[in-house]
Parts: sequence; structure tokens; C-alpha cells
Amino acid sequence: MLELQEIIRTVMIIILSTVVLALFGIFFGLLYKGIDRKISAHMQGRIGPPIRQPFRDVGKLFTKENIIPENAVPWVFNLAPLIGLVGTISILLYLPIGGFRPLASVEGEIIFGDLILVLYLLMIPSLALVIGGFASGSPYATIGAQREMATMIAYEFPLAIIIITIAWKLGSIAAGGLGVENAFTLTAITANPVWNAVGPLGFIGLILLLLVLIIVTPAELSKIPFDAPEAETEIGGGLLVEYSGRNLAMFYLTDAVKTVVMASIIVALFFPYNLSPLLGLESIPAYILDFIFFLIKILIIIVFSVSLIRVSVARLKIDQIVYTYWVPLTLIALVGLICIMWDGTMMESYGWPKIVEIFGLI
Amino acid sequence: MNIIDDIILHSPALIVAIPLLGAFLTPLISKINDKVRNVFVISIVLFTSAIVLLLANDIYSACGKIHTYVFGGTAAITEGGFAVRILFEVDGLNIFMAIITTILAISGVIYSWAFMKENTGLDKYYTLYLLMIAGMFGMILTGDMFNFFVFLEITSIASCALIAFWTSKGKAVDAGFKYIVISAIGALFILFAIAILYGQYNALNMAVLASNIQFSFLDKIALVILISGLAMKAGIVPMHMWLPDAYGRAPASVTLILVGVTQASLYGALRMIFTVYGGKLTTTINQIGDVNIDLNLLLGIFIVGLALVTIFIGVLMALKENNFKRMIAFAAVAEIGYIILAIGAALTTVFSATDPRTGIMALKGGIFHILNDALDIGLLFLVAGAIYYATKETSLNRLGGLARNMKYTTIFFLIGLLAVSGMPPMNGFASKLMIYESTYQVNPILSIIAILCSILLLAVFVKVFHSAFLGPKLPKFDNVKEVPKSMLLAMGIIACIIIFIGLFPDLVVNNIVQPAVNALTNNSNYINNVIGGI
Amino acid sequence: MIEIQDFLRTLGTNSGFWNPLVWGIIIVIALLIAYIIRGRGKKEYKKQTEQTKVFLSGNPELEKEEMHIKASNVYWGFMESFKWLYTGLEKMHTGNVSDYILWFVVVIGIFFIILGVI
Amino acid sequence: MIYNIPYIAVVALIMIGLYAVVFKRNLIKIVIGILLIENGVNLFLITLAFRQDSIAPIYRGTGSRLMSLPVPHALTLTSIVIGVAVLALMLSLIIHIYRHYGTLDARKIGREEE
Repeated sequence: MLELQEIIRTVMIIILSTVVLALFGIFFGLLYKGIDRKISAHMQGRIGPPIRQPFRDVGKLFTKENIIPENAVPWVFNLAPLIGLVGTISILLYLPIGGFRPLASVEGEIIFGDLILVLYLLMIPSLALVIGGFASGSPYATIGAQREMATMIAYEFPLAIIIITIAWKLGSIAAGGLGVENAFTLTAITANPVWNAVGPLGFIGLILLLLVLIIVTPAELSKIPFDAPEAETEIGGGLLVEYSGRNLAMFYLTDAVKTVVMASIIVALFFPYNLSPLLGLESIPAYILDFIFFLIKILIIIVFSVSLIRVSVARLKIDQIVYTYWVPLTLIALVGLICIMWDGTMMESYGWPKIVEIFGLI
Repeated sequence: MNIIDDIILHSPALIVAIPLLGAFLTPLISKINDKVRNVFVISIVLFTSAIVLLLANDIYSACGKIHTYVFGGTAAITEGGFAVRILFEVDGLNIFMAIITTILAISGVIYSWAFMKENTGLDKYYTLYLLMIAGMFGMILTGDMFNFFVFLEITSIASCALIAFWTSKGKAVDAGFKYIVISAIGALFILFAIAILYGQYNALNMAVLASNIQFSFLDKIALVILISGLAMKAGIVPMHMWLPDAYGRAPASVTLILVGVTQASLYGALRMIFTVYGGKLTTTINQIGDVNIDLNLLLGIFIVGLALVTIFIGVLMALKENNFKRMIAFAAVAEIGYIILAIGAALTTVFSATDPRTGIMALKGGIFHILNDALDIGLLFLVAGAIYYATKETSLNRLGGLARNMKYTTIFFLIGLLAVSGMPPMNGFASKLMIYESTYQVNPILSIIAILCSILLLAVFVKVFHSAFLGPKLPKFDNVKEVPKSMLLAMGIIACIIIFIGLFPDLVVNNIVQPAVNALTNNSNYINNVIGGI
Repeated sequence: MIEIQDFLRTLGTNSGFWNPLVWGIIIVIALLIAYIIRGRGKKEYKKQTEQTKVFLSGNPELEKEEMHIKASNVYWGFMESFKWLYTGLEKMHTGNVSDYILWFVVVIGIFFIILGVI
Repeated sequence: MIYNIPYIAVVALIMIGLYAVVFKRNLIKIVIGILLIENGVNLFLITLAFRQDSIAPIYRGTGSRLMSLPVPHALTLTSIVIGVAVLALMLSLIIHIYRHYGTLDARKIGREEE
């Protein structure tokens, strides 16, 4: 039974952590955006803007006029950017940021959200973009918005496969599953890293899934080659074409926070390891070390899934995006899923060793 | 013994009798005045609802309580062991469905006031409307196979006449004809199956049948026909094609109740599978070569296969459709798919002795989704009706910019959009979460397809949001005004319930869904309540 | 009977949890933060000027009806990728009541084979 | 063998009815098909009630003579009544359809653009 005092304590913790995580997300999102721009500029042989450029961009946008076009439906048009940012910030609460447990949970048993919730919340920023684009009442924005929606449908298929596969590996009571309680919660996923539980076949499956997730990320973030919704060269910024001033700044911030969110999800699903147990550290030094390690992991993932891909590939057409995700990538993800499912049977019936046992890590 | 106890004692009969009586009084009352008629109809429905709530309170007061009402006697089985008396047996599942019907009926009648105001022949409209509600209550509450068939036909006839109510439109009449052909054949096949069961066990009573059933070859044929017939009435792919026609052409207030009718058919299928056949499903084994397969597994896999096809084809067709109401109808098909997905997944695991938890959770999700589906789809149909009322347009291609003129309708549509596509914090999310997080134990592919199609549903309704509500202000809709208050009230009632369920899902699951699931999984309770009373 | 604490309970599914109230608190706080951030921006713009006209790369604006993208043109990219699927689906939906019954008979047949014969 | 003939007739009636519903274009013929199915089902119910050498269950005091079951007769009566209602409704809808489209071909009705 929950006591009143406990309820108040939980509510206070949640309020406090929302504030902290909102600021964390916005600051590091913009910072990573700057780093990403610098790195991709270097890859193209340019010097690139300074790392603090995104902060300046936001500052500049706040001083610009906030135009509401005459064809727009004002209340939807203004509300969409806010909802996008709010939805993105709320995801951070459910993720294990910096190697800690998800902040929206009470120590021990009570957890308030899980991976499916995160999957759905991830749609909110995209949905806000789509509705904002539709609400602009401009043909360009409408085209961009419907492309964003089609992209969303497209990448959600492989993303769902990845998330369900990992949860299945942990939670299934059939052959190969670990039978972990609450397999969809991120606490359980970080406590039982999937790599430790698979054999050679499952290892291949996980690699495939990781690969697909890395390719899903740029679409989730509307980056080249999957930025057909924005496509500056054909439809002039697409769904953002009528946005300006502070509304555009909100979308800019949403994008920044979402980058951190996506990278954190990849970290939580595939790389939940911490350095501190290895070095035998405890309490505050351990927290600091883990946090820094977490930031580095995020940076590496952003470099691989955003900077590298967007520099090296050209933009795809919208029907190509849908096809890419629904046919080749879904097939790869399904192969990964089948590998992981067979892996369990192999380990059970033929006694195949786990991959960690092969490398002698346990 | 006070009057409340008396009412509760006779409530199953009253719930059907009052709307039935009201239906045939309506033409008389309409002679007086339109206002009086409206007040009369809503008071009939409200009175029925009050009795439903009293009965619900009674059922939920004790765990596993079943209210049996025998017509013309006290014992269900006469001396000499003939189970010929008609009886109504109300357990957790029945009352759950009755509550859904109540909500739909109240908001449907309130909505009709303004929505149907300009039509003639409203006395007949309300007569048929009440008849339909009475038929639905009968289908839901009855404990007798033949009675089920009779109420099914009453509902079909009333709803068919209502679908074709706008006889000035050729397509409406066409849809009505299709509906009556479908339901007549479905009902006749169901009667055939009932006759097969009667021929073997000399009983029409569900509980008596359930206690005697042997699962002979004839029983299997009866099961096949029963499930197929009810599945057609529930609109499961590939037997769903009547549904967009009927839903799309009927007046919106009628469509709302039609949603309930499909749910009632689904309830019938659940009752047949889990209660009538439930006791013998696991002990019957089919042989393929040397491999033995439990019948529940086979049945579950078949239903899951149908469900996946239903979900997928439902959303894909909805994505392409440009007629607002037909589009919602296809979405309704997909939503029904979620329910039977959960039921199929539950069938495969719920009877297992080692770990029934997954199956029970899936069943909970499925039953919970029946409620959510009725509310979400119902709300969207009401919104579609409101748009039709205001603009006289049904094609999305000719709409646009209505968010400026119809603010409240837009908000209700947004609530419906979020709920039907299962976005948090609406009710659809809670039940879909339960479905995803239990069906993945059966096979991960099930939850993957379910999640994907839920997002496709989101895309479907975002398209509606764009083409009907957003966009530039169209000159031809300059004079469009917000719909009358009674229509807003009807939408508001459903929207409030949606948000309430969305915010307190655990409360609803524990207090309303759990008894329904217990009633399904524990059919010996249902049987003993009748057989034990000899 | 229902108590206040029942309202606060988290929905558990054996595999995960969902508490809408906690999410609601997060959303309210985050909305507050976002609103404060948004409030630091400039509010005004020049109404009823060239500024608020729709951007069409300099092309003249058409009539309002023409400016609204029709519902049947939305999701072109998706339809284009799955043309083959949709042609099949459209062939299936003939709109004949006879075909509806045919499907019913087919389903009974398949179901009978699965349940009765096997 | 002779007692199986009604059952064969039942199956034949239902099959012919289904054939008419599925393969005939004319709406009236579809309705006739439905009626055939209905008659088949009714015949089935009646056949179930029959016992050899039995009398109608309305006589009392006939000693030990077998009575046929009364319940299926009641069911059949109800079913016939419902069937008449459905038939009337279908025919009235057909009248409306004929007024709108001037044809009873199932493949030509309800196809107009809105």
C-alpha cells in the first residue's frame, strides 16, 4: 500500500527529475548537434561552424518574428511544436540516462513505464511535426508532412521488430528465453544485457538488429538520406516551411533532444555496460565515471548513425524510403529475429555455448 | 424485501422488456409531440441503464457471482431433467457487455435528437432504435442458444431497417440489403448449428450443453459453423466486406449502435468457445500423423491467423479509403482484429496447466479492448456524423479547414484519433499494451504486426485530421457552424469515458475486466449455477 | 469497495508497466518548462501583410480549394511502393453480396478442414 | 436408410440455396436462395423431433405411446415467423433498389459515384 508521504516523495522526485532531465536533454542535444556538424564538415573537407553554433542558432531564432500564416489553423499551428518538445522530454524520464535506473520509477519494485511506452512516445515528436506541417496550410508543408508520416510508418516496422525481439529474448518462457520478469522494462533490459545471453547464432542476429537500429536512427531524426520530409532542395524545408521564430526554435530543440533520446535507447538496448564495476569504484566517483562513459557512448553512436551516414549517402525518394524499410531492412531484422529464436533452441538441444563463454568473459 | 431487491431479482428480464415495450409505445407517444417522444425515449434508455447499473453492482458485489433468471419458474431444469426453460444467465462477461451497450445506447439516443431532426418518420426510427437496443441486450444476457438466435434476428432486422433508413439514397438501400442477406444467412447457419447441438444433447441451454458436450465429430461441425457465422457478423476478414457498406451508409447514430451489435456477435463467439466448448477444448486431441495437437492450440492458431489478416487488411484498406465513414469502418475491422488476436493468443495458452498467466493477460487485454474499441470507434463515427451534419459531405476530398468552425468537434476527433491509434494516455494504449506484452510470448511476430498496424491506424486518422480539419479556410464552408449541443453532449459523454479509462486503466481492469475474464476462464461456475439448482 | 489508492495504482502486464498519472505529471512539468522557454522568444509579427502569405517559391497563390491537398493524394509514397498489394486488395472488394457469401463459405471450408479433418 | 432421406434433403436444400445465393445475379433469386436455406434448416429441426411411431405431443392419456418432441416444433414455428419478417424486409428493400437503379442485377447496383 502506498502511503501518502511516499506518494508525495515520488511526485517530488518526478518533478525534480523532469526539470533536470529537460535541461540535460536540451543542453547536450545542442552540444551533440554542434559536434555532429563539426565532424561532418571535417569529413567534407570544410572547417565547419564552431561547436556552440546550435546555441547561437536557437538564440537567433528567439529574436525573430513568429509568423503565423493566414492559411494556418493558429491553435494547432502553435501547439504542435510545444507538444513535440514536451513529448520528447518525457521520454528521457523512462530511459536509464547516465547508467542510472530510469528516473520515473521508485527504487526497487515500482516502475511507471516500459519500452512499448517509449516506442509510442517516440512517435509524439514526429506526430507533432506532421500535424504542425498539415496545420500550416501550405502545399509544400503538406507534402512534407505526409512524407514524414509515410517515413514513420516505414521505419516503425523494423523498430518494432527490434524492440519485441529483445524483449522476447529476455521475457519468453519458451526455448531460448531467459524468463525474466517485466521484460519490457528498461530496468530489466539494462540489468540483463542481451549479449550475455546469446550463442553464436544469436550473436549474428543481434549484430543484424543493431545494424538495422543504426539505420533506423537517421530516419527517426529526419536526417539525410531519409530527410525527404524536409528536403530543402525540392520542397523548401517541407513541413517546416511556414515555421519561423520561436515555433521553429521549439522544433529545433525537439530535434536536438530527440537525438539524445535515440542514442540513449540504443545504449540502453545494446550497450548497457558501465565502467565502474570494472574499476571497482563506488558511490560518487562511480556515478561521475559512468555518466561520462555514457556521454561518450552516446557520442560514438551519434557519430556512426547520424554523421557518418548523412555525409556518405544521398537523399532517397519517399517511395524508396518506404520500400527500403519495409522490404530489405525488415527482412534483415526478421532474419535477426529468427536467428535469435533458433539460437535458443540450439543452445537447449545441442548444447551450443553462449558467446560470452566462448570469449571467456564469464 | 424492498423494491430495489425486487428490481434486481427481475433485472435481466426488465433490461430486455423495458426497451421492447418502449419501442412499441413510441409510435403512440409520437402522436403527442416530438419533444415528448424524445424525452420518452431517453427516459426509457436511462431507466434501462439504471437497472443495468443496479445489476452490475449486484454482480460485482461478490466475486464470481452469477445472476440466473428463469422465465416461468424458479429452477432452470424441470422435473424429469428437461432443460426446456428459457433462462437469462448474467455473469461478469454479460454485465461487461451490457455496460458497453448502455453507454452506446445513451449517447446514441442523445445524438439522434439533433442529428435526425430534419428527417420524417422519426417515430419508426425511434421504434427500431429501441428494438435494436432491446435485441442487443437480449443477445448479451441470454443463457439459451435458441434465444440467442431470436435476439440476433431481432437485432439484424431492426438494424437493417435503420441502415436503409435514408431510402432516398440508393447506396443506403443497397447496404441495407447486403446487411440483411449477410445476417440472414449467418443467423440461419447459427440456427443449423444450434439444431445439431440440440439433436445430440436434447438441450438448448448453454450451461446444460456445456456440461454434456462430448466433442464428437458433429460437435466440431457445429463449432465451425457457429464461429464462422458469428465471425461474419463481427466483421472478420475475409468476411468483413459488408461492414464498410453498412457502417458507411447508415446514419451516424445508427452506426454507433451497429458497433455494439458487432461486439455482441463477438461476445457470442466468446461464449461459445470458452463456455459451451471450453471444458472439453484441452482434453480433445487432434492427430496429424504421429503428432498430437490440442484442439485449443489448433483453434487458437486459426483465430490468430484470421486476426493478423483482419488487422492488416483493415488498416491497409482504411489507409486508401477516402470516404470518412467507410474509412472508420475499415479501422473498426482492424480494431476487431486486435480483439480476436488477443483471444486467439489466449486460447493457445490460457488452458495450460503450467503457466496460464500469459493467456489470462492476453484475454484481459482483449476483453478490455472490446470496451475501448466500442468507445473509440463510436466516438469517431459520431464525429463523422457531426461533419456530415454540418457540411453534408462524406468524401474527405471535398472537406477542409473545419477546425476553425468546429472547435469542439475537432477536439473530440483528436481524442478519438489518439485513442483509436493507441497513443498514451488514452484508453486504447492501455489495452493495446496488454495485448502486445502478452502475445509476444506466443510469437514475437504477433506483437510486431500489432504495433505496426497501430501506427498505420495513426496514419489513417492523421490523414483525416489533415483533410477534414486543417488546411486553408475554404470559402464554401464559411457558413458552417458548430453542431447542436445535444450532439456535442453525446460526443462529450463518450470522450469523458475514454479519458477516464485512459487515466485509470488499472481501476477499470481490476473492477470490470477481471470478473469478465474470470467468467470466461472458469466455465464450471457458469455450469454449476444452472445444473446445481435441480 | 473502490478506494482512493486504487486510482493511483500502476497497470501491470507481467512484462511491463504503465502509469498514466505519472506521465501526466511529467507532461505538465515539461509543458511548463517548454512554455517558459518558448516565452523567451519574440511574440509579435506583422499581421495581414505579405509576411503571412503562403510560401510557394514566388508562384502566385491559387484559389483556396486548389491549395488544399486532397485526401486521395496523401501518402502517395506509401501507395506507390505497395501498388501490387493494393491492386490485389481492390480486386478482392468487389461489392457483390454473392462474393461476400462466397468468402463465408470458403472460411467455413478452411475452418472445417483445419478442425474436422486434420 | 429411409430415415436418412430427410437429412439428405436438408443438405441438398442448403446446398441449392447456397448455390443460388453465391452464383445468381438476380436479387430475387438470391432471396429465393436464402429461403431455401431457411427451409432446409427448418426441415432439419422438424426431422430431429421425429420419433418412429410417435404421435403429436398435444394428446393426453394415450397410454404409453411415444410422443414426438415438442421443443423443435416450437423452434421451427419461431424460425418461420422470423423468416417471414426477414423475407418481407428483403423484398421491400428490393422494391426500393429497383426504384433507384431500374435493375435487379447484383453487379450493377450501388456502383454510382457520389
